[in-house]
Amino acid sequence: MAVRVQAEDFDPGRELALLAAADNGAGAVASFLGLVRGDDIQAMTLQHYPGMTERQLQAIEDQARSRWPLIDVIIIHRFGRLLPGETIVFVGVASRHRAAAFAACEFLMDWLKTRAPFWKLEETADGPHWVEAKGDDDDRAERWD
Amino acid sequence: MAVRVQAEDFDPGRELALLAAADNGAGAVASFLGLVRGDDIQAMTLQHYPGMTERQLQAIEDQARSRWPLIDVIIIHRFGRLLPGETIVFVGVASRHRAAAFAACEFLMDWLKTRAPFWKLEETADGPHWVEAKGDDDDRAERWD
Amino acid sequence: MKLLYFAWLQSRVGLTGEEVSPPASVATVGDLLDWLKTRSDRHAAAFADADRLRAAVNQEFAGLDHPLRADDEVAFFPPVTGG
Amino acid sequence: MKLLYFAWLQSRVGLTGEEVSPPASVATVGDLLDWLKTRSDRHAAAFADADRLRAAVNQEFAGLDHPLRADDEVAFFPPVTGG
Repeated sequence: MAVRVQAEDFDPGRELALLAAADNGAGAVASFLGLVRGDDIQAMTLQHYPGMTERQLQAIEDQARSRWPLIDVIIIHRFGRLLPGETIVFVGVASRHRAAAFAACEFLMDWLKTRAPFWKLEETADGPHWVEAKGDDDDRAERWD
Repeated sequence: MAVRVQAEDFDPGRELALLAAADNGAGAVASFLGLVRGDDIQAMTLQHYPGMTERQLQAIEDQARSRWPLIDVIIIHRFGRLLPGETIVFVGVASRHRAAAFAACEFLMDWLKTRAPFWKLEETADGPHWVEAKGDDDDRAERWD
Repeated sequence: MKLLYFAWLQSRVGLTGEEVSPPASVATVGDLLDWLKTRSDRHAAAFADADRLRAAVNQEFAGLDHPLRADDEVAFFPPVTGG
Repeated sequence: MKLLYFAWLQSRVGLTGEEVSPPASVATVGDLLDWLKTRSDRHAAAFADADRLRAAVNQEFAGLDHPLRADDEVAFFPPVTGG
Protein backbone atom coordinates (compact mmCIF):
# COMPACT_ATOMS: atom_id res chain seq x y z
CA MET A 1 0.00 0.00 0.00
CA ALA A 2 1.35 3.36 -1.03
CA VAL A 3 -0.51 5.31 1.70
CA ARG A 4 0.98 5.51 5.19
CA VAL A 5 -0.34 7.41 8.23
CA GLN A 6 2.14 7.33 11.07
CA ALA A 7 3.52 9.10 14.12
CA GLU A 8 7.12 8.11 13.38
CA ASP A 9 9.53 10.19 11.37
CA PHE A 10 10.59 8.90 7.94
CA ASP A 11 13.37 9.50 5.42
CA PRO A 12 12.06 11.34 2.32
CA GLY A 13 15.25 10.40 0.45
CA ARG A 14 14.47 6.73 0.87
CA GLU A 15 10.98 7.27 -0.57
CA LEU A 16 12.46 9.20 -3.51
CA ALA A 17 14.83 6.28 -4.14
CA LEU A 18 11.88 3.85 -4.19
CA LEU A 19 10.07 6.02 -6.74
CA ALA A 20 13.21 6.23 -8.89
CA ALA A 21 13.89 2.47 -8.76
CA ALA A 22 15.71 1.54 -11.93
CA ASP A 23 13.34 -1.20 -13.08
CA ASN A 24 10.03 0.62 -13.11
CA GLY A 25 10.38 2.52 -16.40
CA ALA A 26 9.79 5.94 -14.88
CA GLY A 27 11.35 8.94 -16.58
CA ALA A 28 10.00 11.49 -14.13
CA VAL A 29 9.57 11.66 -10.35
CA ALA A 30 7.88 14.70 -8.80
CA SER A 31 7.69 15.03 -5.04
CA PHE A 32 6.49 17.38 -2.33
CA LEU A 33 7.63 17.54 1.26
CA GLY A 34 5.72 19.57 3.85
CA LEU A 35 7.57 20.68 6.99
CA VAL A 36 6.76 22.40 10.28
CA ARG A 37 7.91 26.02 9.87
CA GLY A 38 9.77 27.17 12.92
CA ASP A 39 9.59 30.93 12.73
CA ASP A 40 6.59 31.59 14.95
CA ILE A 41 5.47 28.29 16.42
CA GLN A 42 7.05 26.11 19.09
CA ALA A 43 5.36 22.87 18.09
CA MET A 44 2.47 21.54 16.05
CA THR A 45 0.17 18.67 16.96
CA LEU A 46 -1.62 16.91 14.13
CA GLN A 47 -4.85 15.20 15.09
CA HIS A 48 -6.52 12.88 12.60
CA TYR A 49 -9.50 10.57 12.22
CA PRO A 50 -8.07 7.04 12.23
CA GLY A 51 -9.71 4.89 9.62
CA MET A 52 -11.23 7.74 7.64
CA THR A 53 -7.77 9.18 7.01
CA GLU A 54 -6.48 6.05 5.33
CA ARG A 55 -9.69 5.68 3.30
CA GLN A 56 -9.55 9.28 2.10
CA LEU A 57 -5.86 9.16 1.19
CA GLN A 58 -6.39 5.93 -0.73
CA ALA A 59 -9.36 7.48 -2.52
CA ILE A 60 -7.22 10.51 -3.43
CA GLU A 61 -4.49 8.23 -4.79
CA ASP A 62 -7.09 6.27 -6.79
CA GLN A 63 -8.44 9.53 -8.20
CA ALA A 64 -4.94 10.63 -9.29
CA ARG A 65 -4.29 7.26 -10.93
CA SER A 66 -7.55 7.54 -12.86
CA ARG A 67 -6.53 10.97 -14.19
CA TRP A 68 -2.87 10.40 -15.12
CA PRO A 69 -0.79 7.37 -16.17
CA LEU A 70 1.19 6.90 -12.97
CA ILE A 71 3.76 4.19 -12.34
CA ASP A 72 4.00 4.68 -8.60
CA VAL A 73 2.53 6.89 -5.87
CA ILE A 74 3.69 7.31 -2.27
CA ILE A 75 1.72 9.33 0.30
CA ILE A 76 2.98 9.58 3.88
CA HIS A 77 1.27 11.80 6.47
CA ARG A 78 2.33 12.03 10.10
CA PHE A 79 0.22 12.71 13.18
CA GLY A 80 1.07 13.62 16.78
CA ARG A 81 3.29 16.37 18.15
CA LEU A 82 5.93 17.66 15.72
CA LEU A 83 8.71 20.19 16.25
CA PRO A 84 9.88 22.92 13.84
CA GLY A 85 11.74 21.44 10.88
CA GLU A 86 10.08 18.03 11.19
CA THR A 87 8.38 16.47 8.20
CA ILE A 88 4.57 16.48 8.10
CA VAL A 89 3.75 15.07 4.70
CA PHE A 90 5.46 13.51 1.69
CA VAL A 91 3.78 12.99 -1.67
CA GLY A 92 5.77 11.47 -4.52
CA VAL A 93 4.73 10.38 -7.98
CA ALA A 94 6.59 8.43 -10.68
CA SER A 95 5.47 8.61 -14.28
CA ARG A 96 6.95 8.24 -17.75
CA HIS A 97 6.77 11.97 -18.44
CA ARG A 98 7.15 15.08 -16.35
CA ALA A 99 3.82 16.77 -17.17
CA ALA A 100 1.85 13.91 -15.59
CA ALA A 101 4.22 13.66 -12.61
CA PHE A 102 3.99 17.39 -11.79
CA ALA A 103 0.23 17.60 -12.29
CA ALA A 104 -0.52 14.48 -10.24
CA CYS A 105 1.78 15.55 -7.40
CA GLU A 106 0.15 18.97 -7.12
CA PHE A 107 -3.32 17.45 -7.44
CA LEU A 108 -2.59 14.99 -4.62
CA MET A 109 -1.47 17.80 -2.32
CA ASP A 110 -4.44 20.03 -3.19
CA TRP A 111 -6.96 17.26 -2.54
CA LEU A 112 -5.13 16.05 0.56
CA LYS A 113 -5.22 19.59 1.98
CA THR A 114 -9.01 19.79 1.61
CA ARG A 115 -10.14 16.15 1.96
CA ALA A 116 -7.84 14.27 4.35
CA PRO A 117 -9.19 14.51 7.94
CA PHE A 118 -6.24 16.13 9.73
CA TRP A 119 -6.34 19.14 12.04
CA LYS A 120 -3.37 21.22 13.13
CA LEU A 121 -2.97 22.57 16.65
CA GLU A 122 -0.20 25.17 16.79
CA GLU A 123 1.65 25.95 20.01
CA THR A 124 2.72 29.59 19.94
CA ALA A 125 3.91 32.10 22.52
CA ASP A 126 0.22 33.02 22.98
CA GLY A 127 -0.74 29.43 23.74
CA PRO A 128 -2.19 26.66 21.61
CA HIS A 129 -4.68 27.35 18.85
CA TRP A 130 -6.31 25.33 16.08
CA VAL A 131 -5.28 26.40 12.58
CA GLU A 132 -8.15 27.78 10.49
CA ALA A 133 -8.77 26.28 7.04
CA LYS A 134 -7.71 28.59 4.20
CA GLY A 135 -10.05 29.58 1.39
CA ASP A 136 -6.98 29.57 -0.84
CA ASP A 137 -6.69 25.80 -0.33
CA ASP A 138 -10.31 25.35 -1.42
CA ASP A 139 -9.64 27.46 -4.51
CA ARG A 140 -6.60 25.36 -5.40
CA ALA A 141 -8.51 22.11 -4.94
CA GLU A 142 -11.37 23.34 -7.13
CA ARG A 143 -8.99 23.88 -10.05
CA TRP A 144 -9.17 20.11 -10.61
CA ASP A 145 -12.98 19.82 -10.75
CA MET B 1 26.44 27.73 -5.79
CA ALA B 2 23.20 25.84 -6.21
CA VAL B 3 23.86 24.85 -9.85
CA ARG B 4 25.96 21.78 -10.59
CA VAL B 5 26.82 20.24 -13.97
CA GLN B 6 28.60 16.94 -13.54
CA ALA B 7 29.32 13.50 -15.01
CA GLU B 8 29.16 11.77 -11.61
CA ASP B 9 26.05 10.25 -10.14
CA PHE B 10 24.49 11.92 -7.09
CA ASP B 11 22.06 11.07 -4.30
CA PRO B 12 18.73 12.91 -4.77
CA GLY B 13 17.80 12.05 -1.18
CA ARG B 14 20.79 13.97 0.09
CA GLU B 15 19.75 17.03 -1.93
CA LEU B 16 16.20 16.74 -0.58
CA ALA B 17 17.62 16.65 2.95
CA LEU B 18 19.61 19.84 2.28
CA LEU B 19 16.48 21.61 1.04
CA ALA B 20 14.55 20.45 4.11
CA ALA B 21 17.25 21.52 6.57
CA ALA B 22 15.55 22.32 9.84
CA ASP B 23 16.93 25.83 10.25
CA ASN B 24 15.93 27.45 6.98
CA GLY B 25 12.27 28.18 7.73
CA ALA B 26 10.94 26.29 4.72
CA GLY B 27 7.47 24.81 4.96
CA ALA B 28 7.47 23.34 1.45
CA VAL B 29 9.99 21.50 -0.71
CA ALA B 30 9.06 20.56 -4.27
CA SER B 31 11.43 18.49 -6.36
CA PHE B 32 11.74 16.85 -9.74
CA LEU B 33 13.99 13.98 -10.73
CA GLY B 34 14.51 13.05 -14.39
CA LEU B 35 15.71 9.53 -15.19
CA VAL B 36 16.81 7.55 -18.24
CA ARG B 37 13.82 5.40 -19.20
CA GLY B 38 14.92 1.88 -20.00
CA ASP B 39 12.08 0.50 -22.07
CA ASP B 40 13.45 1.14 -25.54
CA ILE B 41 16.94 2.56 -25.21
CA GLN B 42 20.19 0.90 -24.20
CA ALA B 43 21.98 4.06 -23.11
CA MET B 44 21.83 7.83 -23.44
CA THR B 45 24.73 10.21 -23.89
CA LEU B 46 24.21 13.81 -22.83
CA GLN B 47 26.40 16.34 -24.58
CA HIS B 48 26.52 19.90 -23.30
CA TYR B 49 28.21 23.25 -23.92
CA PRO B 50 30.60 23.74 -20.98
CA GLY B 51 30.51 27.29 -19.73
CA MET B 52 27.24 28.23 -21.40
CA THR B 53 25.43 25.45 -19.51
CA GLU B 54 26.40 26.80 -16.10
CA ARG B 55 25.57 30.37 -17.19
CA GLN B 56 22.15 29.39 -18.47
CA LEU B 57 21.25 27.30 -15.44
CA GLN B 58 22.30 30.12 -13.13
CA ALA B 59 20.23 32.57 -15.19
CA ILE B 60 17.23 30.24 -14.94
CA GLU B 61 17.66 30.00 -11.16
CA ASP B 62 17.93 33.80 -10.95
CA GLN B 63 14.76 34.15 -13.00
CA ALA B 64 12.88 31.76 -10.68
CA ARG B 65 14.10 33.64 -7.60
CA SER B 66 12.89 36.92 -9.09
CA ARG B 67 9.42 35.47 -9.65
CA TRP B 68 8.83 33.58 -6.37
CA PRO B 69 10.07 33.96 -2.78
CA LEU B 70 12.43 30.98 -2.65
CA ILE B 71 14.54 29.97 0.32
CA ASP B 72 16.75 27.53 -1.56
CA VAL B 73 17.20 26.14 -5.07
CA ILE B 74 19.28 23.16 -6.20
CA ILE B 75 19.78 22.28 -9.87
CA ILE B 76 21.96 19.31 -10.83
CA HIS B 77 22.33 18.15 -14.43
CA ARG B 78 24.55 15.30 -15.53
CA PHE B 79 26.38 14.83 -18.81
CA GLY B 80 28.15 11.85 -20.42
CA ARG B 81 26.90 8.31 -21.03
CA LEU B 82 24.05 7.21 -18.77
CA LEU B 83 22.34 3.83 -18.49
CA PRO B 84 18.59 3.15 -18.02
CA GLY B 85 17.43 4.08 -14.53
CA GLU B 86 20.25 6.57 -13.98
CA THR B 87 19.47 10.10 -12.88
CA ILE B 88 19.78 12.87 -15.49
CA VAL B 89 18.52 15.94 -13.67
CA PHE B 90 17.38 17.04 -10.21
CA VAL B 91 15.60 20.30 -9.52
CA GLY B 92 14.55 21.10 -5.96
CA VAL B 93 13.01 24.22 -4.46
CA ALA B 94 12.37 25.21 -0.84
CA SER B 95 9.85 27.91 -0.01
CA ARG B 96 7.58 28.91 2.85
CA HIS B 97 4.45 27.80 1.01
CA ARG B 98 3.65 25.05 -1.44
CA ALA B 99 2.19 27.15 -4.27
CA ALA B 100 5.52 28.92 -4.82
CA ALA B 101 7.52 25.71 -4.45
CA PHE B 102 5.44 23.82 -7.02
CA ALA B 103 5.32 26.70 -9.50
CA ALA B 104 9.04 27.45 -9.29
CA CYS B 105 10.02 23.78 -9.62
CA GLU B 106 7.90 23.33 -12.73
CA PHE B 107 9.12 26.64 -14.17
CA LEU B 108 12.76 25.63 -13.64
CA MET B 109 12.22 22.35 -15.48
CA ASP B 110 10.31 24.00 -18.35
CA TRP B 111 12.98 26.64 -18.89
CA LEU B 112 15.82 24.14 -18.41
CA LYS B 113 14.26 21.91 -21.08
CA THR B 114 14.24 24.74 -23.62
CA ARG B 115 17.20 26.92 -22.57
CA ALA B 116 19.96 24.77 -21.09
CA PRO B 117 22.40 23.66 -23.83
CA PHE B 118 22.18 19.87 -23.53
CA TRP B 119 21.63 17.38 -26.33
CA LYS B 120 20.61 13.75 -25.92
CA LEU B 121 22.03 10.94 -28.05
CA GLU B 122 19.99 7.75 -27.59
CA GLU B 123 21.47 4.33 -28.27
CA THR B 124 18.70 2.03 -29.49
CA ALA B 125 18.57 -1.33 -31.24
CA ASP B 126 18.59 0.66 -34.53
CA GLY B 127 21.79 2.48 -33.58
CA PRO B 128 22.44 5.90 -32.06
CA HIS B 129 20.29 8.90 -32.89
CA TRP B 130 19.99 12.45 -31.60
CA VAL B 131 16.71 13.19 -29.82
CA GLU B 132 14.53 15.78 -31.58
CA ALA B 133 13.28 18.75 -29.57
CA LYS B 134 9.57 18.56 -28.77
CA GLY B 135 7.15 21.33 -29.63
CA ASP B 136 5.33 20.40 -26.45
CA ASP B 137 8.36 21.53 -24.41
CA ASP B 138 8.27 24.92 -26.17
CA ASP B 139 4.56 25.23 -25.39
CA ARG B 140 5.15 24.45 -21.73
CA ALA B 141 7.99 26.96 -21.48
CA GLU B 142 5.86 29.67 -23.11
CA ARG B 143 3.25 29.36 -20.37
CA TRP B 144 5.60 31.39 -18.16
CA ASP B 145 6.04 34.32 -20.58
CA MET C 1 -25.17 5.65 17.07
CA LYS C 2 -21.46 6.37 17.56
CA LEU C 3 -20.43 10.03 17.46
CA LEU C 4 -16.88 11.35 17.11
CA TYR C 5 -15.66 14.93 17.57
CA PHE C 6 -12.35 16.41 16.39
CA ALA C 7 -10.19 19.52 16.83
CA TRP C 8 -11.81 22.42 18.77
CA LEU C 9 -15.16 20.65 18.81
CA GLN C 10 -13.72 18.16 21.33
CA SER C 11 -12.83 20.81 23.88
CA ARG C 12 -16.06 22.78 23.35
CA VAL C 13 -18.29 19.75 23.86
CA GLY C 14 -15.93 18.36 26.51
CA LEU C 15 -15.94 14.94 24.84
CA THR C 16 -13.98 13.18 22.05
CA GLY C 17 -17.14 11.28 21.21
CA GLU C 18 -20.23 9.67 22.67
CA GLU C 19 -22.72 6.88 22.11
CA VAL C 20 -26.22 8.29 21.52
CA SER C 21 -29.70 7.00 20.72
CA PRO C 22 -31.56 9.88 19.07
CA PRO C 23 -35.34 9.69 18.62
CA ALA C 24 -36.81 8.33 15.38
CA SER C 25 -37.46 11.89 14.20
CA VAL C 26 -33.70 12.35 13.70
CA ALA C 27 -33.44 11.17 10.10
CA THR C 28 -30.53 13.21 8.70
CA VAL C 29 -27.17 14.71 9.71
CA GLY C 30 -28.91 18.08 10.01
CA ASP C 31 -31.56 16.63 12.31
CA LEU C 32 -28.83 15.07 14.44
CA LEU C 33 -27.00 18.35 14.70
CA ASP C 34 -30.16 20.15 15.89
CA TRP C 35 -30.91 17.38 18.38
CA LEU C 36 -27.35 17.45 19.75
CA LYS C 37 -27.77 21.13 20.66
CA THR C 38 -30.49 20.12 23.13
CA ARG C 39 -28.25 17.72 25.08
CA SER C 40 -26.37 20.32 27.19
CA ASP C 41 -25.34 23.94 27.27
CA ARG C 42 -21.89 22.93 26.03
CA HIS C 43 -23.43 21.05 23.11
CA ALA C 44 -25.64 24.04 22.34
CA ALA C 45 -22.63 26.36 22.20
CA ALA C 46 -20.36 23.94 20.34
CA PHE C 47 -22.88 23.19 17.57
CA ALA C 48 -24.35 26.71 17.40
CA ASP C 49 -22.59 27.63 14.16
CA ALA C 50 -23.20 24.74 11.76
CA ASP C 51 -21.48 26.66 8.94
CA ARG C 52 -18.16 26.14 10.71
CA LEU C 53 -18.63 22.37 10.97
CA ARG C 54 -18.30 19.46 8.57
CA ALA C 55 -19.62 15.91 8.99
CA ALA C 56 -18.73 12.39 7.94
CA VAL C 57 -20.99 9.33 8.02
CA ASN C 58 -19.20 5.99 8.18
CA GLN C 59 -15.92 7.76 7.34
CA GLU C 60 -17.16 9.50 4.19
CA PHE C 61 -17.90 13.23 4.00
CA ALA C 62 -21.64 13.87 4.24
CA GLY C 63 -23.91 16.89 3.88
CA LEU C 64 -26.68 17.98 6.26
CA ASP C 65 -29.30 16.10 4.22
CA HIS C 66 -27.43 12.78 4.41
CA PRO C 67 -29.77 10.07 5.85
CA LEU C 68 -28.81 8.30 9.09
CA ARG C 69 -29.23 4.79 10.46
CA ALA C 70 -29.02 3.71 14.09
CA ASP C 71 -25.68 1.91 13.66
CA ASP C 72 -23.91 4.71 11.75
CA GLU C 73 -20.59 6.22 12.85
CA VAL C 74 -21.04 9.99 12.59
CA ALA C 75 -18.19 12.48 13.00
CA PHE C 76 -18.33 16.26 13.34
CA PHE C 77 -15.28 18.50 12.89
CA PRO C 78 -14.10 21.85 11.55
CA PRO C 79 -12.77 22.06 7.97
CA VAL C 80 -9.58 20.00 7.65
CA THR C 81 -6.13 21.62 7.86
CA GLY C 82 -3.60 18.85 7.23
CA GLY C 83 -0.84 18.60 4.64
CA MET D 1 36.57 33.91 -34.31
CA LYS D 2 36.06 30.69 -32.38
CA LEU D 3 33.26 28.42 -33.64
CA LEU D 4 31.73 25.48 -31.75
CA TYR D 5 29.35 22.82 -33.07
CA PHE D 6 27.16 20.47 -31.04
CA ALA D 7 25.04 17.33 -31.46
CA TRP D 8 24.44 16.19 -35.06
CA LEU D 9 26.07 19.32 -36.44
CA GLN D 10 29.44 17.97 -35.25
CA SER D 11 29.22 14.78 -37.29
CA ARG D 12 27.75 16.53 -40.34
CA VAL D 13 30.50 19.15 -40.47
CA GLY D 14 33.08 16.61 -39.32
CA LEU D 15 34.38 19.03 -36.67
CA THR D 16 33.56 19.91 -33.05
CA GLY D 17 34.62 23.46 -33.79
CA GLU D 18 37.09 25.54 -35.75
CA GLU D 19 38.93 28.85 -35.68
CA VAL D 20 37.85 31.06 -38.61
CA SER D 21 38.57 34.56 -39.91
CA PRO D 22 35.54 35.53 -41.98
CA PRO D 23 35.75 38.59 -44.29
CA ALA D 24 34.62 41.97 -43.03
CA SER D 25 31.32 41.57 -44.89
CA VAL D 26 30.30 38.96 -42.29
CA ALA D 27 28.60 41.27 -39.78
CA THR D 28 25.91 39.07 -38.22
CA VAL D 29 25.21 35.47 -37.20
CA GLY D 30 23.15 35.09 -40.39
CA ASP D 31 26.05 36.35 -42.52
CA LEU D 32 28.38 33.90 -40.77
CA LEU D 33 26.01 31.03 -41.43
CA ASP D 34 25.85 31.86 -45.16
CA TRP D 35 29.63 32.23 -45.33
CA LEU D 36 30.19 28.89 -43.56
CA LYS D 37 28.20 27.11 -46.29
CA THR D 38 30.91 28.13 -48.78
CA ARG D 39 33.75 26.47 -46.83
CA SER D 40 33.16 22.85 -47.96
CA ASP D 41 30.49 20.51 -49.28
CA ARG D 42 30.04 19.16 -45.75
CA HIS D 43 29.53 22.68 -44.40
CA ALA D 44 27.07 23.41 -47.21
CA ALA D 45 25.01 20.31 -46.34
CA ALA D 46 25.25 20.77 -42.56
CA PHE D 47 24.13 24.41 -42.60
CA ALA D 48 21.63 24.04 -45.46
CA ASP D 49 18.56 24.16 -43.22
CA ALA D 50 19.03 27.17 -40.93
CA ASP D 51 15.55 26.64 -39.45
CA ARG D 52 16.83 23.53 -37.70
CA LEU D 53 19.76 25.37 -36.09
CA ARG D 54 20.16 27.69 -33.14
CA ALA D 55 23.10 29.95 -32.30
CA ALA D 56 24.83 31.41 -29.27
CA VAL D 57 27.29 34.29 -29.19
CA ASN D 58 29.63 34.36 -26.20
CA GLN D 59 27.46 31.72 -24.51
CA GLU D 60 24.17 33.58 -24.83
CA PHE D 61 21.43 32.60 -27.30
CA ALA D 62 21.50 34.89 -30.35
CA GLY D 63 19.28 35.40 -33.40
CA LEU D 64 20.42 35.61 -37.04
CA ASP D 65 20.62 39.40 -36.85
CA HIS D 66 22.96 39.41 -33.83
CA PRO D 67 26.13 41.45 -34.66
CA LEU D 68 29.53 39.76 -34.55
CA ARG D 69 33.04 40.84 -33.56
CA ALA D 70 36.30 39.15 -34.52
CA ASP D 71 36.95 37.76 -31.02
CA ASP D 72 33.46 36.35 -30.43
CA GLU D 73 32.82 32.71 -29.49
CA VAL D 74 29.98 31.55 -31.74
CA ALA D 75 28.22 28.21 -31.34
CA PHE D 76 25.75 26.48 -33.67
CA PHE D 77 23.54 23.58 -32.58
CA PRO D 78 20.09 22.03 -32.95
CA PRO D 79 17.35 22.96 -30.45
CA VAL D 80 18.30 21.72 -26.98
CA THR D 81 16.94 18.44 -25.58
CA GLY D 82 18.25 18.17 -22.01
CA GLY D 83 16.40 17.75 -18.75
